[in-house]
Amino acid sequence: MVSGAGVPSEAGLRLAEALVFASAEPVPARVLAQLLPEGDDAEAVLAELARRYAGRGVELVWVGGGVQFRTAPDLAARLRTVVQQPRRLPRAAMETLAIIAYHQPVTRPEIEAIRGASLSQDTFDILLEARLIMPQGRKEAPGRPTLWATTAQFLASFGLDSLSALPRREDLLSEPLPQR
Amino acid sequence: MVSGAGVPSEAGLRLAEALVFASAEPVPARVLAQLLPEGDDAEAVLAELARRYAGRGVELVWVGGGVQFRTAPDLAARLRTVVQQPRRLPRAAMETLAIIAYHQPVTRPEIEAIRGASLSQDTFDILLEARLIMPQGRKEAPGRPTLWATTAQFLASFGLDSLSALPRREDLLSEPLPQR
Amino acid sequence: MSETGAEGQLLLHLEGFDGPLDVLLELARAQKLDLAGISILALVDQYLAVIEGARRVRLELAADWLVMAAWLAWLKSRLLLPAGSAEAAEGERAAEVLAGRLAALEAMRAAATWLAARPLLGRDVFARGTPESFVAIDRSRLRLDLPALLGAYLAALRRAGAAAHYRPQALSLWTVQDALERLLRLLGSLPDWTSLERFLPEHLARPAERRAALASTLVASLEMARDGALRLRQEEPFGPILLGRAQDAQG
Repeated sequence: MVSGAGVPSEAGLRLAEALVFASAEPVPARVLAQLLPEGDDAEAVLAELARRYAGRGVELVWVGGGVQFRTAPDLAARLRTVVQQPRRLPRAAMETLAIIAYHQPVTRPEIEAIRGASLSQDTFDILLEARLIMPQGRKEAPGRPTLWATTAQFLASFGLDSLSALPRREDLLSEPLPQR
Repeated sequence: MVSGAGVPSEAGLRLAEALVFASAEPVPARVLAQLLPEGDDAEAVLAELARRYAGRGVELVWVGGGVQFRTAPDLAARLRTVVQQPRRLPRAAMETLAIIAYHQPVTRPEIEAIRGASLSQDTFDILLEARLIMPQGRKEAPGRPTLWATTAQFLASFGLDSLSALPRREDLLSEPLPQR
Repeated sequence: MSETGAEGQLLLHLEGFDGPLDVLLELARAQKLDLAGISILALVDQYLAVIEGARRVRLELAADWLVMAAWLAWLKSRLLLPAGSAEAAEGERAAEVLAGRLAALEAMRAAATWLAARPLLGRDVFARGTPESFVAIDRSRLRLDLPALLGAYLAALRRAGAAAHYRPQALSLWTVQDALERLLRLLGSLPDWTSLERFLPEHLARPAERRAALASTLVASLEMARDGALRLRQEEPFGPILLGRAQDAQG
């Protein structure tokens, strides 16, 4: 199991194990060599250590010019814990969603007119990907533009029973808006 | 070697080994329990793992309510030459830390009363920087002084499973007085 | 009682002490290993001797050393009184408090020593140098809440309202020409002396549109009456206006 350098001593193996474990960086054989007891060959010690750890939950691997302990790759999936960190909608997307919710079914030019700003495709795509809006027929007008409406997913996401659960526009506007 | 819970499976041992190895913090048994295969008892798995690592370069220890792998204490001197080490705590800081550990939660004036000396800001800063102490509310007394307590880092640093692992005050005094 | 030599030594070391209690503890240790057995009276004498010695060398001794010296002098005076008096009992209690404080500090010093003797993480024992994290952050979900939605709606309306220019809405009103055509078409098909309202177009939702149509129809009927195309009658002021066919048409 070990080359001509002889069988590594248990003391050498313990030291190598501790050193590799505690090091922040991969440990090159020459660094280990400085610590090992007289007569122990660093390469041989590491080879024997790797052999002892083979098949275990943690394995000794050669990376970046040194050795490091790594958890066995087949266990990664079982150890993984997923932390949900939901992101917020960008402001433009939230405004667009609100306008669609209150004015549906509504065309894109109408949304732009209400927001007083043009609508980027990105903003639209975010809402589509999140399945918050959907096309709902076409308007009988020149060019027959697509009408947009909110989805069942929209109601679920905001905890609404139905669209009528949205506060009425009049209740929302405590102050009169500038006339359009 | 194992209690009535049955012999831990090799799969369970590998998983526990990988989990504890990978974690930066001590792993509580209940966290391991969620990952283990059906029929494996977390305590039994950890006990067997500790048995297998006993006497090796890396050992399994119970600290801060969980288990952690640590290098064997007898290797300290040789590892220190390679692994960076923090500076020693001055005597005043060590005494202050002991007072906080035994009297927590405790105010600064109370610490000063026990030591019979004022507490320098330096001493306090050293303990705070090392994350060994933390504020824990305020005392319902005139001026509402801040109460201080030890941290999980304190338990981890000194290898204590919990505060109850500290020797009882009576036992401390019955031992011969240490020389200063 | 401290010898001159010992006193000198202590004096030299005064700098290294963290306060009077620290010195008292050191003096107590020199007496006995067991704090319970020390003589408080002897301790007081030793402390006072140390302070006296220190003051001979350095006058600017820190206040807390002197406060402790004064208190100990008071304690000594009480301890020397014959037992049984109230003052003597007071002294006994104060001596007990002092012994208790010394024991408490001694315990904490022992605790510090106990802690210091333990293998310290990062100095004597080392944790894994390269911990691995198996925590995956999933940011695919959206954080959606109603207040944000409503806030966004209001923000959009306000911004758009501020930017919009005033543009009067074009109303499609019933013109006199429309009314003339409708009167001509309906006049023959309706009974004689029919109310003016009956000649208004249907489906006029807005009051403004209804009023405009009424006015246009009245103007058109006056126009036609002047031409002799129809007759108008009103029974009373503000009563219904009735339209009749022209007399020649009646035959």
